[in-house]
Amino acid sequence: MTALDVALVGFGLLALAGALLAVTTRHIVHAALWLVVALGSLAGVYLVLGAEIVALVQLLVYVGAIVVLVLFALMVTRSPIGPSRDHATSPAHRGVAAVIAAGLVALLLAVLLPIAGSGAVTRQVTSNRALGADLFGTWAWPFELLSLLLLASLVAALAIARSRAVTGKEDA
Amino acid sequence: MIHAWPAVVLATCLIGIGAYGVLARRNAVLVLIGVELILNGANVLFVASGATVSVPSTAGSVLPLFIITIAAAEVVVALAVVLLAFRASGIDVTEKS
Amino acid sequence: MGAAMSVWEVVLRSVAVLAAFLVLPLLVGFMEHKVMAHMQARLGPMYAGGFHGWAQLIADAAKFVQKDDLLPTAADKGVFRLAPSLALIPYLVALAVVPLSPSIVGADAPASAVVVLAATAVGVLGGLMAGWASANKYSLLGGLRSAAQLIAYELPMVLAVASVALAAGTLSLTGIATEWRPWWLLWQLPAAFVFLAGGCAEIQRPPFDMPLADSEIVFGPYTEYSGLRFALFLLAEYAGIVLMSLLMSVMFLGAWHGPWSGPLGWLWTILKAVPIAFLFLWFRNSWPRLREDQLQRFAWLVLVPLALVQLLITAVGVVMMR
Amino acid sequence: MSVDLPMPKLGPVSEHAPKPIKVVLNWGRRYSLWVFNFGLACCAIEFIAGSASNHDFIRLGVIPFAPGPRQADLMIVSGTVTDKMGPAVRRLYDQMAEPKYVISFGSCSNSGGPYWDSYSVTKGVDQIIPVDVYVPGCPPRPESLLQGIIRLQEKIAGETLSSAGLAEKQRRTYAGHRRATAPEVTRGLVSRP
Repeated sequence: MTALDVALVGFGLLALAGALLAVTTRHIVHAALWLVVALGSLAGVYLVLGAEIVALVQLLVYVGAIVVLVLFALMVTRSPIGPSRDHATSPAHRGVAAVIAAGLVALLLAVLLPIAGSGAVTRQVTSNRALGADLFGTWAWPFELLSLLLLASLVAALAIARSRAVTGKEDA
Repeated sequence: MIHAWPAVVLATCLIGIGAYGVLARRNAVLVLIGVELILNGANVLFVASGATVSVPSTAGSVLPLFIITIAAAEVVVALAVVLLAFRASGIDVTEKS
Repeated sequence: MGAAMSVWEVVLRSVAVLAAFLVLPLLVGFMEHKVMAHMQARLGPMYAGGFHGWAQLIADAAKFVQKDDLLPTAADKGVFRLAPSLALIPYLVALAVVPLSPSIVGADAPASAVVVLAATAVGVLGGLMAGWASANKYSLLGGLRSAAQLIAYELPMVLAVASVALAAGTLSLTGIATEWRPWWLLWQLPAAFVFLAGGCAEIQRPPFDMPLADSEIVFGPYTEYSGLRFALFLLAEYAGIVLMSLLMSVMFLGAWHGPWSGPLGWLWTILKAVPIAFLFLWFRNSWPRLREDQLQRFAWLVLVPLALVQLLITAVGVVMMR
Repeated sequence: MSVDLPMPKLGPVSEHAPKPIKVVLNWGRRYSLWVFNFGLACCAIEFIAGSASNHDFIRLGVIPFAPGPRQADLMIVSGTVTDKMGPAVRRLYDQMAEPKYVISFGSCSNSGGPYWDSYSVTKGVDQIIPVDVYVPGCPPRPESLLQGIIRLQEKIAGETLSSAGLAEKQRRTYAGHRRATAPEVTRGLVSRP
């Protein structure tokens, strides 16, 4: 174990704990707040792995915008303080879900672990300059497509939120 | 120096937890949280492979940036749908109304 | 930086940043008292501490620590307790990477402009958590308003910062300030305007104080807070003014560029930040609050297009000069 | 609906502070009185005059920025308290965090004033909440308010605070010698004459 490994495992355990609580807690808003813990620790993981820009964008876009949107949606819809059993699934349902998830983890581990290898390797730090050059050089077309996607989703969100037809008689 | 396997285990577990969240939740927004965790698992895998390959490459950082952008677009549309659905009936994805 | 720093240097830097973080907001708060008073033909605090009431905010602090720390029965206790620190700490992190001169900086991160944006984006969560956890409908309304406002104003802010970063060819605040030339004042003027407006909305100062709106929804997310936790929110607000003024100074006003910038660079940075802080206080005293629809309209129809046009102008300028 | 209110207590610092620190704490309370104006009638106008340019009680550290009772230290009841308003006064007083002070501003809130024999007016706000300083006048001039504030500040400077003392103060100074909640001071309908 190297110092980087220790940092990685520390942030990783924190992220896993946050993620686990995010999918199991009965407090609806707490789920989103645990997601913040998970995403924040993942930013730490990225930092340890030498991807500084990814870590910062994770904080800026994921925690600053996506989670805020999720929290906004939770607050606008019904989300009481305290545990809520309205939307709870049955234990059998959860058991099946856990089995499927565990199977998925086992499958992925079986495939990925041999590829990862067990030896220590030199960490490649991505420099911001190289990243910028590649992003607007090699990846320019996907980048442009992505901006098109963002525009489309913006328009789509507006169109969906504006439409009153689905709500029927009641005017919201 | 760094080992690759802890990051791979982390990514796999994140994907597993996210899958559990998608399957076991009924509140639409909570399902979305599971999806976010799966996407993050993929991101960790990308960044980890970018950091541990022998040939320097920026793809390990570029692709996560793309995924984060796609996640933002996805969340915007999904939440618009959720709010509309909430206005119409309720927030339960399994509810028939 | 990094490995070259000794433990003592790290401790010293942290203490210096913490001291600045605790002192500068108090100075801005006191400035607000006096500026507001003189704009309204009053005197403002005069007795606390003797000379012109200089110790007014220290007296406030001494009072806040002894107030009863009320916890609403229906509140989500853990989240309610945690929210003030979550609102405050990101500003501390952001202040640590703002340079006062090429050598005076708490921690010189290579992408410090993004660090600052990310930190302020995380700080939003404090207000949201406070609004939801208070179990008070006014708090919840305030939390919703702040979420809507901050998402809307985040985008133009990022674009404005992208513009100067593009002009300087670096994401580091130190690098941006080093590359700065006086004619940027004109070249980057729209970005400076967008950043000023966006920053004002980010820290929820009037005229963008819809989330607090003390004449409509009591005090938004902070309605239920008393004592020390309320004081932490207040400190976060004034730390926000300090941070935004310093950022304006570093990114748009050329920070330490000026006569004798070698030894006195840090003084120039601060001197350029003071008028900006004054501007924030002036806004509060002279403008009414924007309504929610005006607020969104201003962000999406004025600031975002303006920031995009500025980005275009910057790109053309950079390409032509290369 | 009756609410069981907990006994008042102080913040963590002032409870266990040694004596020299307490002097500083008293000084802080003295000059940081965030005020909450319970304006009920014409006296409120004089209160506002007291905050404006000529008199400016902010000089004394009485800061009218408190948006609600939660953040306030000083409640100034200015105007006629009616029996119908009484529960609201009491409730807002209960919402304030300890240590808190009350100035009764004007004859009406001191004793009912010119409405001393009215069927609907509370004969003094001290029947509902403990009052620290009474300012006489109908209405008092803003200068009287400044004098009242200075008196209160002198009182605060000489105070020794403790949670037990606060509870004692509640018991002693409050008319009826007990703590009442808002519903308890609500009076039923007055029968038709």
